[in-house]
Amino acid sequence: MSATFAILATWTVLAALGAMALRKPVHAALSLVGALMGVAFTYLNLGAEFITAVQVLVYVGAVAILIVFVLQLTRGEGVEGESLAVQPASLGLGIALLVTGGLIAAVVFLPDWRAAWPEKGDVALKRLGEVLMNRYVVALEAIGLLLTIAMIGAVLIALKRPDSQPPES
Amino acid sequence: MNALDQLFVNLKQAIVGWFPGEWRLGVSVVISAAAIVGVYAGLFAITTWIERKGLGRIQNRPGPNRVGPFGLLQPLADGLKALIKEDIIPQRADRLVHTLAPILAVVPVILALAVIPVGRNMVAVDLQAGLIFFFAMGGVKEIAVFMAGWGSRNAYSLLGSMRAIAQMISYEMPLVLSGLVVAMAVGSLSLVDIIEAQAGYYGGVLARWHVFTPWGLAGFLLFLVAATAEANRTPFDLPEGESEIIAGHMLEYSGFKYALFFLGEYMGLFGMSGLAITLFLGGWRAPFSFLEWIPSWMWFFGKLFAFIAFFVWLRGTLPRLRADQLMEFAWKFMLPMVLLDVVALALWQYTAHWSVPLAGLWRWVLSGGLMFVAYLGLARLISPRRRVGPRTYRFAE
Amino acid sequence: MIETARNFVGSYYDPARFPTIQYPEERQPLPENSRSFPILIYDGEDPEAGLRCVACKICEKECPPQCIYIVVERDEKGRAKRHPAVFDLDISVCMGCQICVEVCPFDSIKMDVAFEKAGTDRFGRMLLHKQDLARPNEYFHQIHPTEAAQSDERVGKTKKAPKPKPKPAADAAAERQPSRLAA
Amino acid sequence: MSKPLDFDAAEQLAMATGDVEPEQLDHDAPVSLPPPGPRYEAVPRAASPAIPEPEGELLEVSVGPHHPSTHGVFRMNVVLDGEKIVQLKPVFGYLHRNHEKLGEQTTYLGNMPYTDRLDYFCSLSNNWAYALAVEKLAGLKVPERAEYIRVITAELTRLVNHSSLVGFLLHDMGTMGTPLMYAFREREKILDAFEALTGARMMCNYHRFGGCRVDLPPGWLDQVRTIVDNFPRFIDEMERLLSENEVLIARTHGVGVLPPELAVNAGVTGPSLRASGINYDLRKVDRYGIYDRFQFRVPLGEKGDVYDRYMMRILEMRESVKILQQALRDIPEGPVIDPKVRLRNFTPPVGEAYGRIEAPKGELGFYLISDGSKKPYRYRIRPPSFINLTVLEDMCRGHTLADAVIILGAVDIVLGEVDR
Repeated sequence: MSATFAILATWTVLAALGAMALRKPVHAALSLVGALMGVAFTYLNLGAEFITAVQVLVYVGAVAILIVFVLQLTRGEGVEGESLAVQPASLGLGIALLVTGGLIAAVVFLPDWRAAWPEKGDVALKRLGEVLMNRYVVALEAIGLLLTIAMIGAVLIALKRPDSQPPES
Repeated sequence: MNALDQLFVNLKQAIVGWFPGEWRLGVSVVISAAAIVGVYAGLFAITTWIERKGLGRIQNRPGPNRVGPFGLLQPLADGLKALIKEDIIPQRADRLVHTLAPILAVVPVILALAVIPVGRNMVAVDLQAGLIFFFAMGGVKEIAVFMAGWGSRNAYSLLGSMRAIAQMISYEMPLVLSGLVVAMAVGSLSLVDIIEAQAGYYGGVLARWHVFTPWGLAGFLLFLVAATAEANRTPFDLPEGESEIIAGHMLEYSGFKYALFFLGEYMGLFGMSGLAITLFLGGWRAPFSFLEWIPSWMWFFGKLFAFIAFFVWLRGTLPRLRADQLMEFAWKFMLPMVLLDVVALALWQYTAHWSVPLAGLWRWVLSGGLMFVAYLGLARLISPRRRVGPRTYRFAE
Repeated sequence: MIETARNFVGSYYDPARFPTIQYPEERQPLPENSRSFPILIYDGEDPEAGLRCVACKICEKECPPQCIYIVVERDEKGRAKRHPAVFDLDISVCMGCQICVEVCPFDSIKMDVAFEKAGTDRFGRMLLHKQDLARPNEYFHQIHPTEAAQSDERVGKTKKAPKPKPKPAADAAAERQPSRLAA
Repeated sequence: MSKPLDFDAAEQLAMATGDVEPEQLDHDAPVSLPPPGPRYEAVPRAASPAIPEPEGELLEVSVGPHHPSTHGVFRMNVVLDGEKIVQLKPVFGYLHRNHEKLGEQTTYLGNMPYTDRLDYFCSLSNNWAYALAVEKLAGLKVPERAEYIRVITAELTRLVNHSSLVGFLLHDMGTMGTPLMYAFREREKILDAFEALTGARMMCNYHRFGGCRVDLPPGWLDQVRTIVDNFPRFIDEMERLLSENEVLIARTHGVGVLPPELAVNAGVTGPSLRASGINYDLRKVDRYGIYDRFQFRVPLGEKGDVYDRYMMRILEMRESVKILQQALRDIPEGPVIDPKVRLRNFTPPVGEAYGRIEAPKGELGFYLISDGSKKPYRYRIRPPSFINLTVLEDMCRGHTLADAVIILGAVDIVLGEVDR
């Protein structure tokens, strides 16, 4: 474990805790952005430049913005002053333990997890593309289709208002 | 010639060489970072001078001419003024968010500037995914804008930041896609590779820049428009549209924080211009083979200054669009055009090995014609003139 | 775009496209009719004795924003002298409309052309007394030569000769023919 | 869009004000009197229309009084549904300085410099309107040369006002002040001429009852001739820069439409009214001064939107240049003021009078009642900007806040006149 990783990990964990504990929704959302950035820089530390960039682009640039937008447009007054942590606490703790256990199990029971470690450099990006476009192409397309359907659905929901045209003349 | 070209590279290596082995990596990083911050901050100062002088001349005014010869020290005076000005934080503002926002507006932009090659062997970090990294850092700026707007607790600020974010997201789409067209053509996301791909000359004279291909020309123009919007420049400067929402998300800022926002904006402009140069205008490469003796970094900065002058000119001329027209333009014109540009590139690549007579011409007609027809159709579709038709005025005697 | 470029280039060689004057160093010559704030004209050397003003208070009455304040000087017996004891003009109130000049039958109050009156004191500096307002006739000739010549002619008609103590007679004639109307 | 209205609307308006004979109006066609009674139904407008069921939350924003685009200290309380305006309430009076009451405490002459400060862009037109009212009251005749000078100064004022307005309007659209600077460049030349003539650049205080204050200084006519001859070049430049500009067209076409019926009912005058297609120009209707001697046309708009209002200004500037060229050609020698008019102790006979002119912003009228004393008994102004402003909400509703800014800009208000 290098010093860089220690700093990044501390940062990420602290930011994630902040996202749970902070009282104002916007603060929590910004804290989440911090956590996502921490994860992104961890990827960079591991040499996965492309994943870093995509993490920032998608999660910080799009998802986080979406969250703050929603918070802003709905004003977020309903939940102000409350912690966003899952209630009751035991349920949240259970979920957290389950996820952690699953991760540990995956690492421990993977036949040779060191073999799955990518070599540094060019391979990361090139191989990623090859794998996505050959072996997992059906899955990729399915996900794309799913997202498109979701988007069309969202548009349809938003289009409910009939008189949304600006008054011409 | 080569010595001058590699002047800064050699200088850096010499300095790094003075240090013991285990220090060298760190020193190299520090020098590169300092160079980026220093050079672009200096460029920012010069640009404010160029902008004020240029706007002044466009408007038949002399522009700054009191501080120093030709007013050249004006940026210094401005900076000093920004430093000693009172830093006001509104009472009900969220202090932490309010203070962090201007910092966050500058840092990602500087990070993004790090991946742009400014000369032969002159790039701070050559990332494999440099292009995507650049766009990702541009995305972080939106958070800064939101923080500024929300943290100020001002209706205008919030409105302004919402507008700014909506605009940035809408124009990020065509921006990224037009960048990716180049990445597709080159087959790499590294900006150094992209410049490498533009080496060589047509007929030994004209450089093989992407802008000299039909898809590249269309992509360049689309990229330029999207970059104008992304950098909040007229006619897309709505986020700070002073006649409507005064200064948008920067309304409650004063003193040095305000200056930081400006630094961020201008650095964003340099980043966008630099990327446009890298993707379409051959980066630091000379346009003609007989001009190659000029050092590469001079070419890069020369092109950058040309871009700055263009943006100043644009700012002095055009009124700004309305928010909904802006969105309409992004989604109804820019996005389809960029998607069609991908098709145009595909046609261009597919016909690369044709062996019919006049193959070059046919490729141009096919690929360029597609873009041109699309442009005509879409431009007619969104043109305001189509909706109202020409006006005739009657005169009463 | 072309139009702005034309202006950009034009501003370097075409003076019609570059009207800026570097103000404190260069000044545009003021046209003769230019006006700023009122001044009081005196003949001769002594600003007190040569003052043309006879404290008739016409300007005080006619002044639209009422910025003029006049107290008539009185001798020991309390009779009014033809001279103002106090002539105050608040140039923070004055709007430079020139009506006092038009109505003055004695060609005493005239318009200055000096406009750089900025000061740091809001009240004291802006209230001008007659010492501040008095200007010699030569100054008037300097700033408004044509008008001063006409005015001299009229003053010469009403006064036989410029005396140290002005005794303007026949005000009635002057009143019937107010100064500016003859111009 | 209903059919555009024609001259009879103007007739109706003129007769409603009651001081113009119908014969005077129709100068070409045979006189055909309109049927009695107003042809335009006075449509009552709800003072504050019911706010439609809001989609989301309504946002109330107070634009002004310290907002860069409200052209002075003016406030618009805007209720926004998203970006769309559902209600707009203009709030003014920040610049109120008791002008009318002050006028009743001041002599007839003493009011003249105050009229400069009404619409401080067009002090010479204001002077003329007031002088016209007093001349009607006292039955004064104006010498020939003075009439020409009045036309020249008023039309120059119109050039100043319209060119600056176009600049300000474009500035509201965010052009970094480039057209504004060009407009000011030309305005500066005209103001120089004003200074040479009247002694002041903006607060001219030049017209007097029965003429003008002083005669033209030597060389002044040549100076004005040069300005006027060079002015079309500036208008051409403006048009090349703006009228075909795609962004300008996008911003102004179909924005802030003022229907002709509403314009007439609300008493809108000036270029805003003509942009709605109604032929009503006091220079043609009243033929005050010597306007019947000049050949000029009145441009009429088609749609009544901001673009038309902008184009009205451009076209009117061209017509003004024509009038100026004729006036400069024909100006005779002679006195500039009726020597019998007393300057001090000016007491018009008992009576009342309404003098009005076509000011650059619309019909500017002064209504005076004299009780035979030195001061007017009643002094009332009909300010064009104020009355044109009353339709602001109707024009803005349904548009965005950014549109409201340019609609306000195209109304062409000067707060000195609105608040008085």
